Amino acid sequence: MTENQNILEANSLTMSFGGLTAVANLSFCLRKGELVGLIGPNGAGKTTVFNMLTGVYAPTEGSILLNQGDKKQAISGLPPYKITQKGIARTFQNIRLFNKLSVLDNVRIAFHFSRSYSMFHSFFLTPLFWREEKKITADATELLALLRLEERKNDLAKNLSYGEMRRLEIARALATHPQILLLDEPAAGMNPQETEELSELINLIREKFSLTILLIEHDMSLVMKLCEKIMVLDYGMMIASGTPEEICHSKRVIEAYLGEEV
Amino acid sequence: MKKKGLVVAIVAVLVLTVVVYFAFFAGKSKQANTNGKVVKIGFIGPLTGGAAAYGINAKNGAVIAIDEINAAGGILDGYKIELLIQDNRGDTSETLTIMNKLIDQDKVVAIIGPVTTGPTTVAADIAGQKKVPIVSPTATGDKITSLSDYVTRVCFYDSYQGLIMGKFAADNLGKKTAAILFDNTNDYSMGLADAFARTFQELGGTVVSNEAFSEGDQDFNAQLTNIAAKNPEVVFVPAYYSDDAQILLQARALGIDAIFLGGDGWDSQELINGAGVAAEGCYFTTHYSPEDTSEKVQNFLIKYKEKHQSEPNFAAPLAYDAALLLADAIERAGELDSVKINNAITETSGLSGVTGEFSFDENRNPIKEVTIATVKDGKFALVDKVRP
Amino acid sequence: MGLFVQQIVNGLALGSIYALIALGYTMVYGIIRLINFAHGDIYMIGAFVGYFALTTFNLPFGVSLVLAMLIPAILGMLIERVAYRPLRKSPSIAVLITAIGVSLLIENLAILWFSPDPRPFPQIFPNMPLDFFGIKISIPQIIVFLTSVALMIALNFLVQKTKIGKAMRAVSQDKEAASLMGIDTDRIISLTFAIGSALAGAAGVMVGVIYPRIQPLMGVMPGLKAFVSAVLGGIGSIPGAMLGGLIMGLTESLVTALISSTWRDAIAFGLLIVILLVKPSGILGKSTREKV
Amino acid sequence: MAQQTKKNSTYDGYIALASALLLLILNLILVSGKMPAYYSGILGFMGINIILAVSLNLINGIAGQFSLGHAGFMAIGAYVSALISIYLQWPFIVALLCGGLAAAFIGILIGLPTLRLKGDYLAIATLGLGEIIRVVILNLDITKGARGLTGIPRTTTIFWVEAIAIITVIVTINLMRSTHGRALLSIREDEIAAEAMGINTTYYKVFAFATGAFFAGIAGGLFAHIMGYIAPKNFDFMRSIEILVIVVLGGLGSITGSIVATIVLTVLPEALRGFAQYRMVLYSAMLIMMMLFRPQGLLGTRELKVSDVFKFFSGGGERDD
Repeated sequence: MTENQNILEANSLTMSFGGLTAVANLSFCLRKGELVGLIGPNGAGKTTVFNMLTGVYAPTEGSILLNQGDKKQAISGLPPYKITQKGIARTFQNIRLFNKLSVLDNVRIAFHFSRSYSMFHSFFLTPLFWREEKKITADATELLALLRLEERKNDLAKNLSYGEMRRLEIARALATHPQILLLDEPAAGMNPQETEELSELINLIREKFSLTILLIEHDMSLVMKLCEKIMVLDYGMMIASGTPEEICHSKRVIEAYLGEEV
Repeated sequence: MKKKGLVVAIVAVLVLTVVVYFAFFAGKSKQANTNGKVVKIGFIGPLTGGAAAYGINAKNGAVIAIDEINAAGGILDGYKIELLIQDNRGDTSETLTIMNKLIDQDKVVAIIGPVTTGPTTVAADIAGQKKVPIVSPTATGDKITSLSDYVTRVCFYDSYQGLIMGKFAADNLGKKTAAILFDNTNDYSMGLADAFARTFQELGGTVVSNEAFSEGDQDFNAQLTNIAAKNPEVVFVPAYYSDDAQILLQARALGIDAIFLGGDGWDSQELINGAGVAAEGCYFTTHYSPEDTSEKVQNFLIKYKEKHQSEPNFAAPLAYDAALLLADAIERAGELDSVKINNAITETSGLSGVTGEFSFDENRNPIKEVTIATVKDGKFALVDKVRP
Repeated sequence: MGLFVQQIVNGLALGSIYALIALGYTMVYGIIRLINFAHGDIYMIGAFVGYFALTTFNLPFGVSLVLAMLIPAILGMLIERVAYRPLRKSPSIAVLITAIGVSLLIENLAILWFSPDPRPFPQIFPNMPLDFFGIKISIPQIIVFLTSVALMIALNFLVQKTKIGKAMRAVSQDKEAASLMGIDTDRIISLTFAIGSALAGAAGVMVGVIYPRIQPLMGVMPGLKAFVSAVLGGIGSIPGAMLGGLIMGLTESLVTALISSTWRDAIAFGLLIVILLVKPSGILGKSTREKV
Repeated sequence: MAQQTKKNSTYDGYIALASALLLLILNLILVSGKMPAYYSGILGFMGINIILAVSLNLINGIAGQFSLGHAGFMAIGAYVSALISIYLQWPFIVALLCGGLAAAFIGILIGLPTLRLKGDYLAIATLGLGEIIRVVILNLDITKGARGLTGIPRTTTIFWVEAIAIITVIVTINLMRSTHGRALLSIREDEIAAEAMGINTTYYKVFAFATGAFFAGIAGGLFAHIMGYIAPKNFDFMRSIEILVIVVLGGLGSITGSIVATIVLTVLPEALRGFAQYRMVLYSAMLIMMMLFRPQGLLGTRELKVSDVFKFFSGGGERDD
């Protein structure tokens, strides 16, 4: 396996809702270990791309291929939970935590398929149940420690601060053992200090779990600093892609953002 | 805020508990006031819920009888009857609980009720098990008295009435085609409809249309339109009076001029109040006729109106008779022993009540005359009294 | 063929009553997302108000109808103020249980006050059929149908053309935005209850006219059916409620006539489930997509 | 470690609860022979209501699927087990299980399409399904329609009811603590996020529906064999509402809440018996008051633990949800 292998290929993805085309004929590849930024003005179709990649929407046209080892498999049209099980995890732009459950439980839920046991064991509390539950709790606690949430593990998710919620979403996504992590505006609503910490955190988890990360973000400084490659979307079409420097100097990108106060 | 809510909730529960205890002790002290010589009889019927109209009438009828008996010095040399009234909402599981309560807790010697067939089915089983007789005023389901030896009723059973009406339609009225419109969520209605159809066909008639409706229906136009298309000579509607009034009105509005026939469910002043001229000329079987000039009937009607400011429906005189029957049986049994009382009930013969003279067949169904009534000039009129 | 048309006529008369009750459901659901279980009982109260106005007080029909709309309207506002408004921020299921409680309370109080005996509703219009080319339509059926249609047209005018109607639509779209625009949302919700309840009250009188029997539990089944009608037509949509009510009435009438009344409820609910599965937003409702 | 002891005490609470219930049942077995039928009858209905409430709570409170058709499943269990007892004379427990399985089967059959719906729409659809089941029973010959089914052996004893109620409670509580229970909870909290965590939400929704239906079916079987007579009227829409009221009053998602509410709501009408016609008025007024002052139910989403009882008696019983 080489470092530069494509882990994900999206081929001419199109998504239309009724008459409205949110994403048109979009193709791109993610290489293993890459950290790619997906930017574009509001309503450009960025979150729609995430929703197609994670199975929330089935693309109207086009295909998504996931490379695992040697085999390529089409994942477009699969239900979200299957895609998650195949190794793509995500966070949500408008935070979607399990509000009335504890922080720890939020993470434990995400171990659902990777560390599962049959119904029988949960009905009768067999030794296997206790063993597995102990492991799940230990692993979850470890992840929480990594994301500096350990002290809050018994609090309800809805009582967390904004930054903590964003981190918990990341912890939860990591617990599904992803190869590809999709982060939807992880820095939204954060102050510069928090954003700084977040960028360190992203680098840390990327190293630790050898992740491929696709990131939607409006904070340009974060994107420029973090990403090796940037894709720019406007009106559902890719208008540019390349290194941060190339993007900065792309005429089309500047045009697209003109008038937009970012 | 949350704590306040919890406190309020707890206080509410506590207050209720206190209320309950109060009710409990109030009940106890009332017993103490009657100086020992008391016979307890239970009453079970729907005082709330959909069948409440019958339950409340039955309760009122039974109370009138008990008051009369007590005013006349009670039974068994000075024993007063205490009627313990329980609401079963027409529900079978409530009935089970109440049967247990009346028999185990309150130690009643006999029970009047339940009023409707479903609950009586459940009560019959327990009555047999615990050997405490029940006398149902109005449960007409064919099978209920065969469920246990401790169930008696003072009304006719379903197929008996259907049979009489079928005969009346074919023989007395000389009709050849009939339509049936019945409530198929109600066993009473189904029983009458079956028996009517069987008898009418045996006697050479044809049932040209068999339509059903469900409890609580308001609109019978669809069924009546179908019936109108078949143009029958008579329409048999074994249902309760409020449905019947509706059906009559809607039938006349659709231009159906057939003769309408029914069962004891028709017997209420409300039928005429509701249907008006549409009710003219219909026939139905019933237990007694309010037009009956006998002292017993008129006396009952006067008392009922005096006490309740309303006209009784058929459940009231039947419950009255059920109470009379029980009092008579206890008197004859000579002691407060449920088994002996039950024997005395079955041996009853010639006891005269508001709804006729009572004797019982081997299944503890009453052998008494069936009244056939009609509506003439806005009033009920007696047509015939039929003996089986 | 004549028989079939006759059944359609019957269905339309029944359907117009369902439609009147369904309107109240749909308006209340549209504005605060509450299945107001007590709505069927308000309809019952309307019938009783009409009854007492016509019999005890000997008032003319028009006045009785107005009273039978006015008193339920006040009752509807009162219920909203006392039982639902304090729960505006509670989970919807708690409000639903409260609504069930209110429904049971009204029913049982009515049994206590009015006695459970069914009462015959006075016959105001001659109970005779008019013959239209072999199709028999009774005078009460015509009165009910015309009154219902008139009330629905009036309601549509109110909602589409007046300022209050605009405010109501705004509140049902987005309560917070509406209150930012200076709309007193509580007042509008209260008003919605009043209008919905008034229509239910009118339906109660209509039922008295066409099926002249009233009793305290008369609202339970029609209430349920009317709600199904509202969902069928697209909940929150006023033309939807009318359409749903008429479809419901027609279906019931035709099923009873052609199959059997015993399967009627099953088929009515079956129809509902099919609609929900095929087009969850109802026939005339707008579908909304959850934002991810 | 402080955290560790806290966790342990929670578990202790559950274990203590379970053993308290077990003790109760032992007592019941001991006294059931002597107990007046009035009390054992009420306890029987209470047990059946506990099974119904806990199983509905699994669907409504834990998986967050708003179902209003529970009486329908109860009816299937009641009729299937009663018919087996009458015509095949299989052992009681087998008849019960068949009733439960039949209910679960129908639950899966109708759950698969309808569980695509959400919230109030699902509630109305399940209400409709419950009514359809009732109408079908009303129209079948084998069920004897409106006449009702008589001659069911009255095999249900207080022992069976309480034993099955306790099994239901323990199995449900165990399930809630496992990964499968958390999967159900996550669906209640946010279905889209649950899918994103790799949870097959359709599977779990149908699972909750089927399990709830299974226990409701068993409860129906117990009911049929306690009454000896069942009719479609026993399983109408008001019955579903009654169960829902218990669940909401106890607190959606709280198993112990369901138990407490069942006890209150079984004893309350019994206690109000003396008020005859005023009884239902008082009951409904109470219901409204409860919801106004405590809309999240008696216990909210939390469970009552033995330690709470001690805390209550030592004066510090108040805590937040």
